[in-house]
Parts: sequence; structure tokens; C-alpha cells
Amino acid sequence: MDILQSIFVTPFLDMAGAPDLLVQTLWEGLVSGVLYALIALGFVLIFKASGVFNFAQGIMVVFAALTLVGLHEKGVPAWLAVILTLGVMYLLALTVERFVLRPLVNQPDIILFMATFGLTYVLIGVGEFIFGGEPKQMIAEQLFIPRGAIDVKMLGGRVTFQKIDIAAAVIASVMIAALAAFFQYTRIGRALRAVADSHKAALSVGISLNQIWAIVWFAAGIVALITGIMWGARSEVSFGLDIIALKALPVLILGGFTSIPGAIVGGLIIGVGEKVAEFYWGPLVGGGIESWIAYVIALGFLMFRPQGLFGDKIIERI
Amino acid sequence: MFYREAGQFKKTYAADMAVFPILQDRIGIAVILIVAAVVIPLTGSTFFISSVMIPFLVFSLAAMGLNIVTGYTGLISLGTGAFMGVGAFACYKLTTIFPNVNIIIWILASGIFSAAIGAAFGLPSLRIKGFYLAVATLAAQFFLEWCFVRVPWLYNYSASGAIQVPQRTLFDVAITGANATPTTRYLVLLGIVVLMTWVASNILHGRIGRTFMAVRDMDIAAELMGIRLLPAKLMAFALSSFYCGVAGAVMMFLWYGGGEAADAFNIRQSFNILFMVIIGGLGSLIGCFLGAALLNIVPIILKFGFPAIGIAIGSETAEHLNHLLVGGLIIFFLIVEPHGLARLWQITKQKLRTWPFPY
Amino acid sequence: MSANATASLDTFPKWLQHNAAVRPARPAMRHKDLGIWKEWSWAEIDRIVRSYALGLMAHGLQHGDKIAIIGSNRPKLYWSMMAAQCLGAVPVPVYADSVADEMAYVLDHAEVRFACVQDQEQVDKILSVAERLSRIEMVFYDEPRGLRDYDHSRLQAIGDVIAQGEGILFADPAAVTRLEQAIATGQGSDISVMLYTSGTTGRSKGVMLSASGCINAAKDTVAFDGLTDKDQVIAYLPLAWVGDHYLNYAQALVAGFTINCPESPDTAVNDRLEIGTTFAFAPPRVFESMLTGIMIRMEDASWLKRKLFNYYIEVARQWGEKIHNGESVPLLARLNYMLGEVLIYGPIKNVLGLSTIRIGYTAGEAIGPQLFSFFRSIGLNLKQLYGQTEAFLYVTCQTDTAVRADCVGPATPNVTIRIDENGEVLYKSPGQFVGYFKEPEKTAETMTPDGFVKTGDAGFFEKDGQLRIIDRAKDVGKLNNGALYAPKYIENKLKFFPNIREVVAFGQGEDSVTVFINIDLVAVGNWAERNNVSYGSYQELAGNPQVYDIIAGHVAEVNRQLADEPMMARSQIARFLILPKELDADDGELTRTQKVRRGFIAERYASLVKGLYDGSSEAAISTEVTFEDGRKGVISARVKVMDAKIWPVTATPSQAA
Amino acid sequence: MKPLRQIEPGEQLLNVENVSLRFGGVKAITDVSFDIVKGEVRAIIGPNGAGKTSMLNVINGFYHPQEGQITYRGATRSKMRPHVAATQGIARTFQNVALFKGMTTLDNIMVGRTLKMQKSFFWHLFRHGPAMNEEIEHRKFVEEIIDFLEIEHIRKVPVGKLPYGLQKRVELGRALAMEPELLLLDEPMAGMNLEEKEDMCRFILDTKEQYGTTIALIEHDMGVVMDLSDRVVVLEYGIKIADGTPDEVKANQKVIDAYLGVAH
Repeated sequence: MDILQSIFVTPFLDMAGAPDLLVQTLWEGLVSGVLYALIALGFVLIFKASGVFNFAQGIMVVFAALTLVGLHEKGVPAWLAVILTLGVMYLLALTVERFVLRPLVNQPDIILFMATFGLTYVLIGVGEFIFGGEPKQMIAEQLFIPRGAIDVKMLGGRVTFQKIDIAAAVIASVMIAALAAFFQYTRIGRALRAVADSHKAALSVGISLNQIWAIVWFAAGIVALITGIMWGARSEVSFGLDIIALKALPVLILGGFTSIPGAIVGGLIIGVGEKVAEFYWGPLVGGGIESWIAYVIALGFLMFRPQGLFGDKIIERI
Repeated sequence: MFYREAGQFKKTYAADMAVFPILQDRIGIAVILIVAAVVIPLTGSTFFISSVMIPFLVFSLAAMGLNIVTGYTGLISLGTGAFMGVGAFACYKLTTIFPNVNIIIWILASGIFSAAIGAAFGLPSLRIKGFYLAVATLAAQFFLEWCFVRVPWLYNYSASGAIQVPQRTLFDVAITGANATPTTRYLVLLGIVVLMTWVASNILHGRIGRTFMAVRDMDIAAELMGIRLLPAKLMAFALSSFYCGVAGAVMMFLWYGGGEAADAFNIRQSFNILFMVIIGGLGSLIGCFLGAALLNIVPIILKFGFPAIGIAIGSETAEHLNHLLVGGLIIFFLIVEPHGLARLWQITKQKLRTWPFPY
Repeated sequence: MSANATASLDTFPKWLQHNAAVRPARPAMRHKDLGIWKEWSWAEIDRIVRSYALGLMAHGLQHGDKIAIIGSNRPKLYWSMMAAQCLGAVPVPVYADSVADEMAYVLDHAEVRFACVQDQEQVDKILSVAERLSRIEMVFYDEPRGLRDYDHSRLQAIGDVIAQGEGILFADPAAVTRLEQAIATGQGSDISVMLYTSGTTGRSKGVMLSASGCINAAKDTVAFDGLTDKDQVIAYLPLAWVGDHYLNYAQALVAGFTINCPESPDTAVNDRLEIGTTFAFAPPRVFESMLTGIMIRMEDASWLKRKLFNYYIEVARQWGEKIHNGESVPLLARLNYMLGEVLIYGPIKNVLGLSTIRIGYTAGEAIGPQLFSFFRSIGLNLKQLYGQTEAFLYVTCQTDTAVRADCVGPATPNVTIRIDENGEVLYKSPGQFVGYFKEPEKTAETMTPDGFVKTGDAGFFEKDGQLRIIDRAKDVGKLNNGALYAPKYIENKLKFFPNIREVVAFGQGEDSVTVFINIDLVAVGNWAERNNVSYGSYQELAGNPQVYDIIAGHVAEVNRQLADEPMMARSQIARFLILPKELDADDGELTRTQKVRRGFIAERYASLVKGLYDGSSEAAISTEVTFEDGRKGVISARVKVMDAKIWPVTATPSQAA
Repeated sequence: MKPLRQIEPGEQLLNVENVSLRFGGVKAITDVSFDIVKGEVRAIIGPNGAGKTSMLNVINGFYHPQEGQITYRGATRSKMRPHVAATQGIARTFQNVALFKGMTTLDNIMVGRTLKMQKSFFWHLFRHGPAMNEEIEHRKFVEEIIDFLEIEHIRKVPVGKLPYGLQKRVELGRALAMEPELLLLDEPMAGMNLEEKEDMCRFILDTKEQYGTTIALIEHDMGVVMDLSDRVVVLEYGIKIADGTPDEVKANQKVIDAYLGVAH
């Protein structure tokens, strides 16, 4: 009975007993959720347009951040470094399109998926070669990212909001709005949406498939750079991020592979879920469940709604 | 070119269904076995045996495990490392609880634990497919990895959290622990790998193998042939995990000789073995060996080969180069030959059979 | 095996018993069935054939009865011949691909009482002409598929007949004794088999062959080529053709070697590879398509392999035949050739299933010298023989060491050859036929008063004693200018080009020689593919100007060769055209053995022949064709006629040998 | 080869009663009833999108109809899993060949024998003894089918490399290997040339005769349908518009309007 009590009763009593802690935990969760969502956003962009499940999105984040920091270390002013990094990401997108996607066109999804594994390792290798394997500090100040914290008194306690986290949330929101506008109001954006439905439709808009792929990979690169800046500012820029980026998988399962709002909602659910679980239930088993709870949540979810939150019901045809 | 097949005709179905129906292939296999079992132990240096051959065999076994589920059954798994870890810990617990039972028995038995856990994590495969299934196996990977650290019972509450491989003997010769010579360990490992390869080939060439491949190629049609998908997939997971488990056990006991399991069996290891399978060839037993050999040899050449011929490469640079090469190889193979080295091997063999004709 | 022990064996059933006694466990026959090779030893076959014979006896088969054998090479059909011969009955093998009408003629003419057939297809054919075959009492079939619901009052499975006979073998000692007696009283002078010639003209004739004749002939060649019971042959030639009956059936019984029956015609090449045949016979066209296949496949090979191939084929061309003929060859060349054997010749022979062949024969038509040399130079012991059904195949054959492409060898042991005054080859041989069935006047026409058989071929002996055949005796003619004109000779020279599949030459009673040409769709099609020439049909490809140019080159080359030959220099080809359709046996343009029916073609394409001689650059034709699926249709075309390059005569007639 | 089952003509093998199938709001089949009698060749025809393939999917349990029931060999059901249908003797081929592309012709047909193979996992470890004997026994059966369908020359060729016509033949072989009581053929002759069609017709008729199999087939080639089938059911937009012998159906005005008049 003790066990049941400690699983089903005590955590909730704790939540009710210290609502400020709960709010703090939720906030922490939301913030990491935003970052998951940003990575997931990169996945969705690429998946929507090309059906490729891009395992390398995580490493693209690292790569973009490293490039930025590395350029700045070489004495390039921050604003120029950002522009140059964007250029690098564009080159990367072109390269990937030309040397990975184009030769693999019409291959099964799983092959393309595996190719992005290869891409990940290539990027790790290139990144390490150029920037070394050591973690680096993000040039947060130069990019005018606020530091410090705001303490807010509420619910009988104090909740701390890091300014950078607020900034992250704001930037993420802006970016999502921008992307939505891009998809809604630009010709390329409409073409991208068309390509998600049918490749032929995209061609009729007058944009080649190859161009579209390069564009979405570049868009994913931009998302990666922003993610990298935010993430790097919170901790540091290191290659370990490619594993953390795997968290985008459960996010996508919740949100569906093709839905941008889904990616956001899924990211937030996973972020909050794993922080809450870790904080309230983790101690029962010795802590550290953050590393896997997201996957278990997704797994449980899959069993009941395989198509995700926003996906359509899958009808198998034969 | 070397094949002279005229006059090799089959009078029974058993001969026709043999794994190596061509005489020249049988001779080739015999030669390889003799080299592996006699020539290498007699002439190979300690370095070659312990740093090249032993890792190669361990990885081959693990790759075989992954290939059963991913290559033959078409279910992608990213939890190979964790299933190997289960085997390593199972073996460790078994031999510390029952020290008198021969370690080889425990090595093989540890696969059973791994199989059970693998099957449990394979359960979602009924409802979910493709990338979605990858998530299930990731859950297994991270959950088990967590267990390896957080459940001290597994590593007998040692302060370091590492597995300490005790000395175990076979016919009074130490085969595990500090006193076991590389050659002994190599021979034991070779025996296990040969036995398990033979068994895998038996299973995959029969009804069960066909069932796996049917599920892989067209699961709907397989179901309409009366194949029940869940049991078939679970069996693939169990069998695969069995091989991975044994691979994990031999990795700890015959190669590492102890160490922190969480490091050896992490997600990177899962990827590493997945790469071996991709590069070696999905759905091919020979591919497991080829992939393991290639990915095993590349870092060794970078690390030792270049310095040996006078090109100095720092060990860090070697590692970076390794990443680059492995990544490049994967993309290269997926583009040029998605069926990996095994297909190249098959094509080569076919070319040799039809030499000098192209087909 | 001493000669004495076998001297008394004058019928095939006696040889069967002999083999069962001397080599009971050796494999006598294999058949690839359901994916694997089923094997029967001589002892097993002996027992099966006895049972079968008893079963047939119960059905009333008697000495002298005719029994038709129709189908592809299946053990049960070979057993049918053996079982029939045990009872003194005469097997009459019939071409399995003959249409019902042709079949009806043969079955009726041969007066067969029973027929042993392969499957439903043949049963259907016989049933469709049943009203014309009043003598047929029973049809036995090998494969029961599809026949379950047929009226079985006159139909029975061969398996059931054998089973029935096996019952008798145990239950009825009197019947067994009768069978023993039938075998023992069989005589060498009995008719052993009756083979219907395909006949380039007119209805086919039933060639009667005696048992001792067959056996003596087979004994001679078995000794000549040193065949033993270790040899392997693959039986893929039509049962009704003398080649199969001689090379496979007669020689197998005399030498005790193994007959291997392929799974289906589609798999024969692969089956030959699996078995590793040691003795082989194939008409030139088989080697021709094999060489064409080699060349086409090599064209798709990588650069290195092509270089290697071309280099070593050149080495083989230079030294190969010399090495195999035991002439002296520089050591370096010998070593290089050995390397070539490892790299090229050995693998090629292996892939084509030729690597175990000790002795290979070709006959039936002239073989191209390059073609012939190619196979010999890569180490295939390919030889030529010359013969005909009436001789029970062999008249001449080449020894292992004296082989040339343009001749067919000296007379086989115990054969006497004479060339009569108008150049026709006459022979007397141990295997020579007894006569044509029911056609004594035709028999008489074919025989000389002193017992020689007329071959109908013109030829002469070369200095080394080898016979050289020029043409059918009656076809050799003269042009209006008096030059000797041998159509076949010219046709064959053209046909040696892989691009040319069939040729029909004209010239008798004309001023010059002209030819119809059929291009080889595989070879020319391949050329077209490589050169991006698109075509929709044979007709379209045949009319292509570029193709015309290629063929014109070939014709010019032949004319150049002819110009060098004293006898032929004045009969060079003046004009040619490419036929808009492939000559086809279904349209009656070829015989079933794929020989051209010159007269028929001249008649059918009269407008084109006229075009060849009236100097016009085009001629129109409209003719009926039979399509693959059996439908008939008409094609009309305007065909281009082209002048050929004529070479000045280099040799003067006085130099003629 | 002996016939595997005795045909008892006239007995009802399958009865479809008032079946309706919807995908979301789309009606694929509406209130369709018909039956299949043991030993007959039953054709299902209709224009594209008439619900023919859906009907087969309902029969072998791949789709579960919202309404109606199916009686097969005397047992009535409303839903069933495909592998259960297989165990009860229902086999099928697909409109777009659904072979196991990575496997050889032989292995593909061997998969059809899976249900008949019983030897436990243990024996498969060794591939000797019982497992091998079983394997050989079924190989023999499969070889009979290979012989029957005249595909000896492609026995060991991976099916992905075969031309379409041969793939269809292999697929039929795989279905036959199950020794089905009821064989569902979804456009067995689609995309074939005349010669291949004739071969396929012969195989279908031979199958009926040789193995006593009841056959339900979907086919577009009206000539083939009229030649092959004993009875024809005509669907249009998921509704049955005619049912009867080929001659009756041919004369039916609705059919002429809906189908024959339009398509041919």
C-alpha cells in the first residue's frame, strides 16, 4: 500500500502543498519543451516536404551553433557571423540535396532515414575536425540575449524565470508565426504545402523538387541555428546534443509528423511531462527518469492513437 | 573465374537446399574456418588477436542479432546496445550467483534473458511500424541504460558501478578474467560465433526465416498466408535480442574483461551496430561479418595504420576522421548499393561465376 | 568387355540385359524432375522395361507391330522404345512439334497400333485426327495432368502399364517366359526402329533400320571415340531424329553411358551445365547462337574484360588449334595459352556447360570456319561428321587430331565411300537402312545395283583423305555463262556472318547469282540498340538502309572469298535483298529441321525474284504469315534491291584442284 | 497428382448477406448479397471503383464490414482476421502483385506452405531431422506447383526481377500452395498480353479441375470472364446490379447501361 500511496497520492499532495514549486517545474518543462519543439519543427519541415525523417536535425543544431561560435572566435563580428552561418547552412542544404537526397530519390523512406544517420556522422566528423571536440560557450551577450533571472512572488513562494528562457519562448513564438506566414502567403511556401500532398502539384507551380528540398533543408537550417543559439545560451554547445535531439521523436509521435502546431504542442507536453515526472516521481526510483520517460509517454500514446494528436486516421489499402 | 560448376548436380532436395550448394563455396568456407581456427591463433600477434579479431567477432555476433530483426524482418531497432547490456549483466549475475556452472553455459543462457526483454519491448511492433517502432526501441535503450546505472543489484553494488569479470575456466584453462590469454579468449569466442552463425543460418533458411522475410517484404500478404504477425515479430525480436545478449556477454567477458556497462552499451553502440548492418548488408548473414570487419578495421587503420606508414595522426584526429569516414560510407553505400557489402560480395561472386561475361 | 562377350548381342534388348548384368549399379538414365535429378541404374531400367514390356504384351503388342513415340526426351518414352523392342515391335518416333495433320500422315503410313506420348497436348493432337487413324488401339501417356476427365477406354498412363506389368512379373511366370523368349529370339535382322525423314521435298519416308545394323554402327563409333560407361550425354534433340536415336539411345546401350533428360526445353542449357556432359552433339546453329551469345554478352562487359577477352581469343586463334593438334608451339605461347585457359577459355566453357565435354560433334549443315575454329581453339574437342538417316547417321567423321572446318573427315571404320562420275557421294555402311517402309520403288531409286546408297550430296575427297561436301547433287548447277553454281555453298558462306540468319540463293539458268537474306534479329537488334536505331518489327529493321549497308559489306566479303576460289570465282553474288519477314517452318518456308525449301520460296516470292533480275531498285511483295500465336495475316512490303560489289577473278580455272 | 478434395457440386461454400462497408463517410459496398457454390468459378465484375476489391477484402477478413454477415463453410461471422481466413482455406492474389520481392520464386511459394508446417522451433535450430524432412516434404509439393505452372526456369530467381506476367503466375502458385478451398483472384490477367492471358486462363481452369478449388475472380476482360466463369455478379458503385450466368448478365439491361455499354 505504501508503494501505491507513494505513486498515486504523495506526488499530488506535494503539488498541492507547494504550488510555487509546481509552477516552477511546469515552467522548466515548458522551456525545455520549447527547445524540443524547435528541433521537432526542423524535423517536420523536412518530413513534410520530402518525406525524409531527418535524424541529423540534432547535429545540424550543434553544427550551426559551432559555426557561429567558431566564426566569432576567429574575430568575425557577431552580426556578420550570424549571416555567414546562415550562408553555411544554405551551402549545407544545397550539398545535402545534391549529394544525398537527389541520388536517393524514390528509395524507401527507411533508406533515407538511414542516410541521415550517415549525414549525422559526417557532420560530427566535419564539426570536430574544424572546431575540435570540446564544448564551447555560446556568444549570448554579443547576440543581445538577456541574462539573469526575474523572480516573481506567487502562490506563497518564489518562482524564478530566467530571462533567456523568456527570450527563447518569445523567439520560438515569433519564428512559428513567421513560418506560418511563409507557408500561407509566399509562393514557395504554397509550393511546399503542395509538395506535401503531391509531388506533381509542386511541379505545376513551377518549382523543381530539387529546389524545394534545398529550400526546406535551408529552412530547417535556420531553425537549427536559432535552436542552437537558444540551447547554447542555456548550457553549452557540445556534440552530445544529437542524442538529446532524439527527444524530438516522441514529440513528433505526439504531434504527428507533418503538423507544425502538433510539433509545438507535442514539444510542450513532452517537456512538461518529463520535468514533472522527474520532479515528483523520479525520486521513487532513484531519479534520472528524464532520460527515458519521454519515450515511454510516446509509446503509451502510440498504442492508442498511432496517427498522433493531429494526424488523420490511417486506412490501409491493398 | 574460379567456379567450375559443370557436373555439380543435385539428386536430393536436401542437397539442393544446402546453404552452400556449390563445391567451391564449401571449400572456401573450410579454408576460412581453418585460417580462423588454426592459422590466426598460431601466427597472429597479441595485438592482432585482441584488438582486431576479438572485437570483430563480438561485433559480428551483435550485427547478426540486429540483422535478424531489422534486415530479415524489416523492423528497425535502435536498442541493440541495451539488449547487449542485458546479456552482459545477466551473465554477470548468473556467474556470480552460480560460480560453479561453466561460464560458456551462462554466456549462452544470458541470451535468454535478453530475448525475454527484447520480446517485451517488441510488443508495440504489432500496432506501430517504421519510425514509430524506432521510438519503442529507443525507449528500451534509454530505459535499460538507466537501469544499468540505477539498479546497483545488477553490478553487485560495486562502488564503481562496473562489471568485474571473474576468472572462469574450461578444462582448467582460464577463459575469462585477467589470466585468460587473448588466444584462449579468441578461440572460445570463435567457437561461440561459429556455433551461433550456424544456428542462425539454419533458422533463417527454413520456415522461420521465410516467415520473417515475408513479414518484411509484404506484411499484408504474409498475414493472408496465415502468418500471425505478432508472434512472428515477437519471435524476431526475441531471437535478435538473444544474439545481441550473447554478444553483450562475450563483449564483457571475453573482450573488455570488465568495465562500466553504461558506456559500453549506450545508444552510440546501438548506432554503431546499426551502421555495421547497413554497410554490411540488410538481410544477409555474410553482411554481418563484412560490416563488422569494415567498421572495426577503419578506426584501427586510422589509429595504427597511418602512423605505421609514417603519417602522424593524433588519436583525436583519427576519431574525427573515423566519424567522417563512417558517415560517408553509410551515405555511399545507401546510394550506390543499398544492400551493402553483402550485395557487392554477391555481385562479385556472380561475376566470378559468369566470368568473363557480365551476366 | 571383350568383343567375344558382346558379339552375340545383336538387339538392343539384349544389350539392356547385358548392361544390367555387367554394370547393374551404374546410372543409365537421369531426368530432372520437380527440381532434382532422378536417377535410374541399368538394373532398375532393365526391370522397369521388362515390366513395361509385359504390360504392353498384355495389351496385345506383338512382333512387328508399330508403336509411335511422341514427345520430348523423357525416360518413359525411351523405355517405351526399349519395351517395344523387347517384344520385337518397332518403335516409330515422331516429331513432337509436328502439327496434327503431319502427325496423322506418319501414324497412318506407319500403321501404328499404339502410341506412347508425353502429355495432354499430344493426346489432343491424336484425338483430333482419330478418325483418320483407324488402326490405333491405345494411347499411353506419361504426364496425367489435364487428362483425368478424358475417356480412358483407349487411354492409359504409362505408369499404370508398367505397374500392371510388374504385377504380371510376379503373378504370371508363363508371361515372363514368353517375354524372355521374345527377347532371346529377337534377331539382328529384325527391324529395330523406323525413323521418318523430315524430307526437304515431298512427304516424309519411313527409314527402316535393322537391329544389327544399328548396333554394329554404334559399336564402331563407340570404339572410335573411346566412349565408356562414365560418359554423360544430355538428350535434347528430337526423339524422331536419327541423331538422338543414334548418339543417345544406341550408343548409350552399347557403351553403357548415362542419358540425361532435361527438365524442360527452357532449362536445357542450365541442365547441361549441372550434369557436365562429356559427349555432345549439336547442329551448327546451336554453336552459332552460342557464339553470338558470347559476343553479345561480351559487348556489355567492362573495358578490362573485353580487352582481356579479345587478347586471349586472339592468342587462342593463333595457337589454340596447334596446341590441341599436338603441333610444336613456342613455350611462351604455350604458357600464355595456359594462362588464357585459366582466365578466359576455362570460365567460358564452364558458363556454357562445355567444360567437361571430351568429344563434341557437329553435323547437318556446313559450319563456318571461324565459328568452328573458335570453339576448337578454346579447347573444345569439336569435330565434324557427315551422314544421314539412311546410313544410321555416320558416313564420315573426323579423328581427334585431324580436324578441319571445310571437310567432314574420312570414312568411318567399316564404311566404304565412292564418288560417282557426276560427283555424288555413295556409301556402304554397317548401319545402312533396310529400305523405305512400303516404298520399294523409292528404296530402289536410292540404291545402286551394287548395294551402295546415294546420298544426294555432291562432294570430293581432299588430299588428306577427308571428304568435302559442296552441295546437294541436284542443286549444283550452271549459270548461263557456264560457271559452276553451288547455291548452298554461297548461302553457307553468307550465313557464317552472325548478322545473317538465313540465305536463299538463286542462279540456276540465270545470268548471275542473287540472294534473299534474312537478318538475325538478335544480332542486328543488338547492333540497333547500341546505335540507337529504333525499330518496331523485324520488317522495319530489315528495311533499314544502314542494315542494308552492313549486309552489303558482308556480301562483298563473300564475293572476295569466292573470287579467290577457282571453281566459284565466276559465280559471285550480283544482287541481293533482305526479306521483309523471317522464313518460318509454320509458313512452310523451312522444313521442320530448319532447312530452306528453295523451290517453295522461289514460287512464293516470285515477284521479288523477278526484281532481283530485272534490274529494278525495288520490288513489291504481299504474302501470308503465321504469327507467334498461330493467327494468320498478310504482310505487304516494298523491298529494296541492292547491287553487290563484284571482285575481279584472281584465280584462273586452270588452277582448280 | 490426385485431386485433393472431392467436389460436391451445388453445396454453398460462401454466402455474403447484406454486407455494407464504409470508410469514414465513403460507402464502398452497400447491402450486397451473393453466394458462391462449391466448385464453381464465380466472377465479380464492375467498373472501376465498384467495390470489387473491397468485396474480396471483406471475404478474407482484411476489412470488417459495418453491417451484414458472411457464412463460410456453414459458420457465420461478421469479422475475422486475415490469418484466420487463411487457416480456413481462403487464399488470394492481389491486383498489384503482392509477392515477397526479396525472395526467390521457390521461397515465395514455400511461404504458402507455412500453415501446413508444424515442426517446432527447436528442430529448426539444426535444419536436420524433422525440420528438414518437413521442409523436403513441402518442397515436393511446391515443385508440383512449379511444374504445374511451368515456371521451372525461374525457380531460383528473386521474384522482383521477373516480368509482370511471370510474377502473376508465381503469385497464383503461392496461393495454390495453401491448398485453398476458396481462391480469390483479383484481376489475375491485368496487364498481360494475349498469350499470357491464355496461359493464365488455362491455369485457372486446370486449378479448378486438378485441385477442385472454388474460385472467385475479379476481371476486366469480358471475354475472359464469359469464358471462364459459371456465374457472374455485377457491382456498380458498391451496389449489386446483376447476378447470374454469363449469358443472363450479358443480356441484363442495367449491366449493359452501366458497364458493357460504357467500357466496351
